[in-house]
Order: sequence, then structure tokens, then C-alpha cells
Amino acid sequence: MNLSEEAERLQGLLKSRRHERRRHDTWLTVQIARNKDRPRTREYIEQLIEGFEELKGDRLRADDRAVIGGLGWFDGRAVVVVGHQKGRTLDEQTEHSFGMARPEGYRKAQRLFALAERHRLAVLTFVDTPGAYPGVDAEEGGQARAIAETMLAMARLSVPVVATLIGEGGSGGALALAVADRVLMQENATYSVISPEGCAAILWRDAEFAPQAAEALRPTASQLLPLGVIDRVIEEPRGGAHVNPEAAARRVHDAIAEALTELEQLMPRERRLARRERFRQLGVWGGEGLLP
Amino acid sequence: MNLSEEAERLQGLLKSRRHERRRHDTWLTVQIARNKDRPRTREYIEQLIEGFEELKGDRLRADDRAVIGGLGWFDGRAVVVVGHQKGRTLDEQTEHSFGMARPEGYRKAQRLFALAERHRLAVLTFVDTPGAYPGVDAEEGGQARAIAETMLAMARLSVPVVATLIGEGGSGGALALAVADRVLMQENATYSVISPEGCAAILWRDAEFAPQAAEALRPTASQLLPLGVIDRVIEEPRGGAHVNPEAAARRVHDAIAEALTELEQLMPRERRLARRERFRQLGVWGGEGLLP
Amino acid sequence: MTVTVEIARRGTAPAPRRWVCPKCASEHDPAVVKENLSVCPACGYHQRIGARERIVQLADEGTFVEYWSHLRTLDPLDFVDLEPYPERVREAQGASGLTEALVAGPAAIGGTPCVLAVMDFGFMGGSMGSVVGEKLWRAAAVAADEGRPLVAVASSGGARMQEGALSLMQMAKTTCAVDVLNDARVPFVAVMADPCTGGVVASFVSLADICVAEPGALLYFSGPRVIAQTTREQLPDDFGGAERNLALGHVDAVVPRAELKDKVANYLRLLKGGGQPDGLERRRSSRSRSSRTRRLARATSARVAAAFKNPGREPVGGSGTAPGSPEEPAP
Amino acid sequence: MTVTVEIARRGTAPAPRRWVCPKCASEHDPAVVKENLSVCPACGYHQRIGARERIVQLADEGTFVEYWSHLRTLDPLDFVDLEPYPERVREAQGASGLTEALVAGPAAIGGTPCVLAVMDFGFMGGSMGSVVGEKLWRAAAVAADEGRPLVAVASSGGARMQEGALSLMQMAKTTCAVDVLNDARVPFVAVMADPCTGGVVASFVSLADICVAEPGALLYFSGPRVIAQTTREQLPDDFGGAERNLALGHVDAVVPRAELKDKVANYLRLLKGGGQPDGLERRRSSRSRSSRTRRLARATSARVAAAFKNPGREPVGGSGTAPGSPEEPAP
Ligand SMILES: [Zn+2]
Ligand SMILES: [Zn+2]
Repeated sequence: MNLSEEAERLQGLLKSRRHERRRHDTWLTVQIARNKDRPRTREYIEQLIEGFEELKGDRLRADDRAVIGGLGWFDGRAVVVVGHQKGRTLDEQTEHSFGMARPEGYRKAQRLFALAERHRLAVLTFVDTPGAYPGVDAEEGGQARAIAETMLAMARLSVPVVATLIGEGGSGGALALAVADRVLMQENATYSVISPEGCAAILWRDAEFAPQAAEALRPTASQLLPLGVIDRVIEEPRGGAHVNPEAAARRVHDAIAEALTELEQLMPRERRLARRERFRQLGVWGGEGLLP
Repeated sequence: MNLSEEAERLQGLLKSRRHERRRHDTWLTVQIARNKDRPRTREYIEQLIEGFEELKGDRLRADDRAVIGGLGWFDGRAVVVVGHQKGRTLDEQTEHSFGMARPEGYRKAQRLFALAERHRLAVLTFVDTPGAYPGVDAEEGGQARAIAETMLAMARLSVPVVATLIGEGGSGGALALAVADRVLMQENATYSVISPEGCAAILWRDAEFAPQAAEALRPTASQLLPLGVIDRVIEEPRGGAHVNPEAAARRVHDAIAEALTELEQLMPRERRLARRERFRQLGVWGGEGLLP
Repeated sequence: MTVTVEIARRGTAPAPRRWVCPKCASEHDPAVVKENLSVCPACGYHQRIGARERIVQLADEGTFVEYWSHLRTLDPLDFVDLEPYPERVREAQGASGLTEALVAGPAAIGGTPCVLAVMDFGFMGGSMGSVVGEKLWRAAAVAADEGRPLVAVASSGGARMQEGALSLMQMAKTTCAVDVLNDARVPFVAVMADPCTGGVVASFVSLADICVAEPGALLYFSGPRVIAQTTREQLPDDFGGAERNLALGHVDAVVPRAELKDKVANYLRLLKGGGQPDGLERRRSSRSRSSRTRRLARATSARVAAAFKNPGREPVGGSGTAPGSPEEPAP
Repeated sequence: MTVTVEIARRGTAPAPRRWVCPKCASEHDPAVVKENLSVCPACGYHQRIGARERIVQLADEGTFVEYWSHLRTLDPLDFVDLEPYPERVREAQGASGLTEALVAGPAAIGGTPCVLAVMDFGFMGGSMGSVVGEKLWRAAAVAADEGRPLVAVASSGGARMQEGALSLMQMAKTTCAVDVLNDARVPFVAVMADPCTGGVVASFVSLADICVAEPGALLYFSGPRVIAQTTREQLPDDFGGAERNLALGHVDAVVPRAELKDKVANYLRLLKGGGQPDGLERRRSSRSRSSRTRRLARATSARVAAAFKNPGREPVGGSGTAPGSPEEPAP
């Protein structure tokens, strides 16, 4: 509420200065995406998945609470659900490492994907992380390969895969759960190669330039849609999903249901090849007209 | 009367002599199998594999030195080799945990099997372990499932798989590397569900009864051949493989080469199903004639 | 129950046996404990239960049919320790009323036809020899063949020493059985009951699509004694416990016995890709798509019906007793 | 080399530039260091080298042909930090003589035809943007198509910030490229050179059949600065080092540059299932079994021959210089 009032006030003031406005809007979205009252994966599971059975553990060495997953029914179909879990209270956030997954979390995702593939269940993922956990144990436990192998596991699935970005989509840690047939993104979610603060610290040599970096990175849904990075923007209630979580969940539901219905028309092999082709086309380059 | 009493006495004596002889022979084999001068996996690799390239690590969290593996040429074919490594000197034995693998060792084996399958290379394993490492970290790092998944990974291979027991074949820790198309076994190797000492401690309530337990368990090659547990006994030089490692290696070479040549006649899917059938048939039970 | 109370009041008959919880030491009427699925009403301690009691708890009433009870344990090694193997087997059979440490056959759980295989720790420590391995194989083969999920309840000290390397081979054999299930994409759910150790947890059980454990169940490959002897390491207090294994990522969930049947039923429906339990319409329509499934369902009903006419194959109930386990409530 | 010495003796020309090892501080003739594959002759310190020097070291002489150098980096985000993105690219191109941070094309290594893709840390920190991703995709696609192994030498700080989420997507894209290789069962060998971090090590590089690292190379996803800022953890001294990563199971081997070509050649032969290097007879006979392979070999030779006639596609040599890296020996 406060945020949107503030937004309205600023909208009027900054009408003529488009640059600053874009910077402001982008930064505002970054703030909403990080709002601690924003519904998390757990809330969307509660709203969208019936008969959810959580399945814990990577079957190797740990149960990373930053990634939750399990089985349940979405719109009458049995599905596998996997998502980053941030938590809201400080206790929850600590338990879930603020949604920053360790290798164990990504490996949990992998083994759930394998379960989905074996029993031909569609996969739904929810992406909401500042990034992979940057710790010594995580690094030495194979963070890099865990992310890579999770992406490869998603790429290889022949079942329908729908990813929904619901908050922060931070770097490889987010992408690891988003190699999907359809990538949906809530209006106020972000998706970026690096955090605005991290980018500012490197390129501006000062993290204070985070709003500038955010603007430059174009991490919002409306900016990413034309680039093909995402396939659909899911509108949120005025002020953001936390203002009316039920309404937000209904819109997420409808977008996922539509995507699944489309994907179920395809043959398993077609789905896999189409997913590969989707990612193959991502990127912008020139020189095609030149002699090879 | 006197005569028949005498005959009975003699028969009894003969029986107990036979018993003692078998006990003695079995225990002797146990000793030879454990002889620290016995050639290890590393020595067989040096003798049998050309251009060996060791590949380390489980790609998850560790490189378990109790299992070594890599690529090389056997008899002109590129193969993947995996085996327990015990070491000989105390330093080596400590480095290699006396050949007792941790989950990381079994997972190293799994990823090498996957490499073999992808590139259609035959797999050779060498089994030489008192058993899986019985430690807290190993247990809590998933020893049980690591063994199970390694067996399943071997069962699923479509390439030729030949296992050779060259020393101690201790329990599940050994079997994890021996779910093969052909299981070869050196004359003085052992293969057992439990160590004689462990068995004696449980059933006789005294580890001193290890020779009795060894006899009862029938862990030697000649005893296991008729049960179908192994497919071939590889003779050793008089006194054991350590007396003439080169001659021992030549015989191992010939046995593996013959097995591979046979297996290469089969189609990949045939090989896999035949392997499954081989293990399906293992076991002895009655009552088949009864009404089901 | 009422009767017991009255007798106690009269004070003339001998006092009824009381069940004392080995965890919290509270005392309870054995019938109440049994009614409570052999879980302590005071502290939730899960008592070990036999295969038949487990089947009664899990299978829909009257649906379980024991198969393969004709398979006989032999003594391929002439194994003699302080007692010959065949005698040990006979004793176990007498004490448990079972022919071997695993009881298996078709059943339905929450309406989903499946194959149910239950181990009994009371039968030689639930150890796995040739017959246990063969039964598990057959259970998996039928499951794969008929597209019914396999549900295994494990409670075992590991491989059976008395069959030597043949017991060891059952680890590989049952692993191959899981391969058969996986190939057929047939769901496999494993329940780990106390204790679940050694060769059983290191083979088919750990390979299930979903592995759940009962609260407090001990799960490990090498036990505390072996670890202490070999590596002299300090063991954590809750070493091997189900809850610790949950935190370590080795089990999918720890499920109290009171919720077990519903959970397993839910897992089976989900893994079969079926509709929600209350969405019968949807389920029916998805079924009608697969004529194979329909045929199987019909064949199954016929088989179950036939079994009822065969006295040697009656649905079972009752409970086996695990020697060395805390006093069993009287049936 | 001899010339240098003579000049030095005469004492009239300016003293030759000396190369000072950043690790052991010993001084060497730059030409000697270069001859030694840019490895310090005293302590074995592996200096960073550019893509062209790497190609000269790895590819059989005259076999490498650069492909896809016509692809142009664009500025899809109009990215401006302290400097516009296109200017940064132009500067990098000028300094390195490369068009982008990855140079790729067909080559042969130890006689085995392959596709070679080499990153250059000197080009904007070897960062991966759209063009790097597209080149890697094409390299993998050609490799899969022609049944030639892919050899990638990675040296990169990660994804390129200036292309925003599009750079992030290159992680997924190059991962899908590995999927293409795997599907075709075509070998993929990755060499991790210093430094190999961020989005590159967390995508295609780590997915290779065989991943080797150069001695002393730093390999990690999140670097020490990020870890220190976010979690304030104490870092081990050798955090991220190749040798530590070997012990941690993340690389198959640490290979000194002097052995690198032979090792890679061996890996390729082995993964292709071919015969031993000295068993030419055997290799030839196995080749004659596959007419497809023969056809490919012929097509490849034709392509390489054609390339030699095309001035835009000449086999390359020379070295790129990594700014910020220790002084480069003169060519
Ligand atoms: Zn109690
Ligand atoms: Zn030096």
C-alpha cells in the first residue's frame, strides 16, 4: 500500500524524466520482489496443490530446506513440485537460508525430477532465490556442478515442465530450477544474471549504485518478455502479490494450467526437443549476413 | 562287534579329519586372500591395462582413495576399469582405508559406469575389500544407498561387464562392484556375506571361532563355483598370486579376455537381460513342486 | 476391554497383564495398545510388529492374499554353528507362524491394487536368504507385469549368514528386481520399520521411489558395534535414527503409524498419475483411456475372488512376535 | 634465443625484457618461458595464456580452422555503466585481436579430429554473453553432427553482466548443447584453466565427460569476496584451487600443461573407443568397420584443405594477452 502510494506520487513527479523513472520502477520492482510479506513457494503450494506430500532429502547427505518439493495434484493431475523456499519470519528465513540453495538442494531437485520422469508426471517449479548459497561448504560440496547438472536434468525431461518466477530470480541459483518448457513470471518478480548490488560493486565499484545497476540489467518481467527469456507475465493484484495472496495465486494457477494444457498436446520427445530449441534461440547476436 | 565298532570309530575319525582339513584349507585361503603382499587392483591395472588414465572423484564431494578407476586399453579395446584399492605398505593402506570404500567411492564407480555406458566401453572391475567402510561419516553419508545404487547402476549397463575377485570379497562392499555379466574369482580369493570374525562373534559369540565360521560360510572360489555365485575360478601360481604376480596377471588377463570376447557377441539389450537373469537365478529354495 | 476392567474390579481373577512402554515406562492395557496400532498411547513409541499385524494395518480389509508361501528354505551350505540352520528355521517358523521372514501377495491399499511384501523381524531377525529374495523377486515381477505398485515394509537385520554368499547374492537379486519395476515404470514404495539394517537397507529398500520410515526406527548399513570395533569413532546419540536420517536426506518422510496407510495410499495414487481421491470422475475417465489397466483390474478381482475359495490362500490377520522385542500385547 | 644472449653479451643494445615469475620471483627470458608453454621453468607456475597460444599448444599443427568469427556482439540492453558496452567490446577486440571471448572451430589433437573451443580470459574476463553461447552451441552441434569429440578450454569469470539475463540464459543454452553431445554419444573433454568461475563452471564445463584442470587454476562458482560478504565464513588457504578440487572429487585430474596435449589426445581416443595409439593396425581395422567415420574423415580433410585456400579462415597462432595478468612474454 505504502509502496504503491509512493509509486503514484513519484510517477507524477518523474513524468518527464523517463530514464530516472525507469530506474525507479525497476528498483521498485526489485523491492517488491524482495518484500518479506510476499507469498513464497510454500504458500503457492498450499493454494494450488491438493494432497501435497512433501518428499525430503537429496538421498545423498542432507535435506536442504532452501528447496522444498514433493508430489500433489494440480488441477486434477498428479505433479511433482519443486521450489526455492525463503520463509518469512526471521526463524523461517534462517531455517531456509533465505532461499539460497546448497548443492544438496539442487540434488534434491534432481532426484525429484527423476521421479517425475519415471512415472510420467508433469513438473512445476517455483523460483524465488537471491542466488545459490555462497558458502565454503556449498562450494566445496560442488555448487557449480550441482547447478549445471540440475539444468541438464531439466533439459532431459520428457514430461511437461513449467517454471514460475515468484520473487527474486537470482542468477544460476534461480536458473537451475527454470530450464522449463514455459517460463512464467509474476509482474513484480525479477530475474537477473547478478544482483543489482553485486553488479554495482563490480562495474560502478560501489554497491550504492544498485538502482543504476538494476536499471541497466533490465530484470523485470515486462523487460524480459520481449527478449524471450520468459514466456508470459502473470499480473499481480495492485500493490503486489502480498496485498492479496489468494488473487495472486488464482492468476498463477490459471497461467500454469494453460501452459500445462498446451504442453500436454505434445509428444514426450517433441517436448524435450522444443525445450532445447527454446533455450538454443536465446541470445542476441549479429553478423549472420556476413560470410561465415 | 569289535570290528564294526572300530569301523565306526574310524569313520568318525575320518569325518572329523575331513572336517578339520576343510577348515584348515578354508582358513588358509582366507589368510592368502588377506596376504599383504598379494597383488592389488593397482598392480593388475599396471599389468593388464595399457595407457591407463586415472579419473578421480565422485563429482559430488570427495575422491575416495579406496576405489580407483579410469580409462585404458585392455587387449586393444578401450575399457573403463574400477576397483577397490587396498595398498600394501602401512602408509598406502591408510591412504586407501584398507580398501574399505565410503559412499564417495561407490559414487565414483557409478559415475565411471555412466561414462562407460555413454561411450559404449566395456567395464572391468576388480574386487578386493574387507567390506564397506564402517564409520559414522560413511553411514551418515549414505553408505547403504550408495551400495544399492551402485548395484543398480551395474545392473542397468548394456555394455559388457566383467568382475574379478582378486582378494577379499567382503559383503555388500564387495558385491557393489560385482553385479557383472561374468564374475571371475582367483583361486585364493574369498567372497562372503560376512567376515569369519564377524560371523563367529555373532553366531559363536566369540571371534576366536573365526576358522569354524570361515568353514561354515564356504567363501572360497571352489566352493562358490557350484553355487553359481561365480562363473570361473582363475588358477594362481603355486603358493598364491604374490609368489609370481606376472604369471597370476597373465591368467587373469586370459580369463577376462575370454569373457569379454564371449560377451561382445551379444546385443546390448541381451547382455543387460542376461545379467539380470544371472542374478535372478541365484539362491537355493525348495517347494516348487508344491501347489503354489 | 470392558471385561478386563470388570474382572480387575472384582479382584478375584489374576490381575490382567499390563503392557509397559520401554520408552516412557507408562503402563497400558495391551488391548488398548494393540487398538492404537501397537504404538504407546502415552509417548508414541512404535513397538515392533509382525508381518501379519502389519498387513492388517495396511491392506484394505480382506484384500491381501498370501502368495508363494509354498517356497521352502533349504540348507545349501550344511551350515552348522551352535545349532544347525534347519533347526533354527523350524524354531522361527514355530514361533512366528510364518514360513519365512517375508510375507507377500496382492492386496489393495486405500483402493489401489498393489503387491504388498512385508518382512517380519521376529523370523530370524528378518534376515534375507534365498526364499526372502525369491519372494521379493516374484512380488516385483508380478507388480511389473500387472502394472500394480509394489509396497514393501522392511524390518531386518540384514543378509542371513547361514546361506553364506547366496544370501549376499539376494542383495543383487532384489536390486535387479527393482530394475524390473523401474523398467516397467511401476511405482515402488518402501516403509522402513525398526530395525532396518545391513543388506536389506543396502539393496531394494533404498531404491524405492519413495522411502519412508517409522518414527524411531533404526536404519543403517554398519551398526554401532561394528563401527566402534573397526574405527573406534564416537557415535552421535541418535545415530541411525529415522529422524536423523530424515535430516541427512536418506528418507523422504518419517510417518507415524497412524498416518501410514493414508500416506502410502496417497503415494500410490500420485505415482500412478491417477486423479485425486475425491475426484472419482476424473480417475474413472483416465482409467477408461487405458484398456490394459481395465483388463488388469478385472483379472485382479477375479484372482482375489478365486483366492477366497481356496482355503490355503485365505486373507491373513494376526501378529507375529519379535523375540527380544518388548512384551507383545495379547491379541 | 641465441640471438638474445649474444646481444646481451655485446652490452650495447638495451637489456632484453625479463619475465619475472609472480609465484617464485625468479627471472627468465620471455622466449624461454614461452617455449616452456608459458610455464615458469623454475617453479612450474602456469601463466594464463590467450586462446591463440592455447590453440597452438593443443591442436596438431595447421589443423585448427576458426569458424563463426563473423558472429557480432550486439548490445540488446543498451547497457551503460561507467562506459557503454559496445566500447568495452571494441577495446577488448583491439587488445586481444579476437572478435569474442571464445574461439572455436575444427581441429585435430594427436591425430583425432575434434572441435576445439577455447576461451580467452583476456577478452572481458572470458565472460560468456550471447556470442560465446552461440559459438559453443555451434561447436557442440557440429561435433554431434560429425561424430567428432568436443574439446573446450575454459577460462572465464562467468556470465557477462552487460547482456543481463540473456547472458544468464547462455548457461542453460550451453547446458542444452551438452545434452546434444550426450544424445549423440560424442565425447566431450573440458580443460579448466585459471580462472574458471561463475556461470561457465556452473554450466557446460562441469558437464564434460572428462574435466581436467591446470595446476593452480582457481575454480569456483561464488568467489571468496562474495562468500566473505554474504556468510562471513573463513576460507581455507587453498580455496578453489585445482588440487583442492581434485581431492574434493570435482575434477578428474590435474594435468600440467606439458602433458596436456598427450592426455587430451589419449582421452579422445579412449572415449571414441578406438584402439591404442601404437596399435595402428587395430585402429585402422576398427575404423574400416564404420563407413560413416570414414566419410567424416574425408569430409574433414576436404574442409581443412578448403580452409587453407580461404584467407579469412586461416589456421591461427599467436597469443592473446590477458589484461591484469602477469607480464606476457614477447612472442
Ligand atoms: Zn511410551
Ligand atoms: Zn616461478
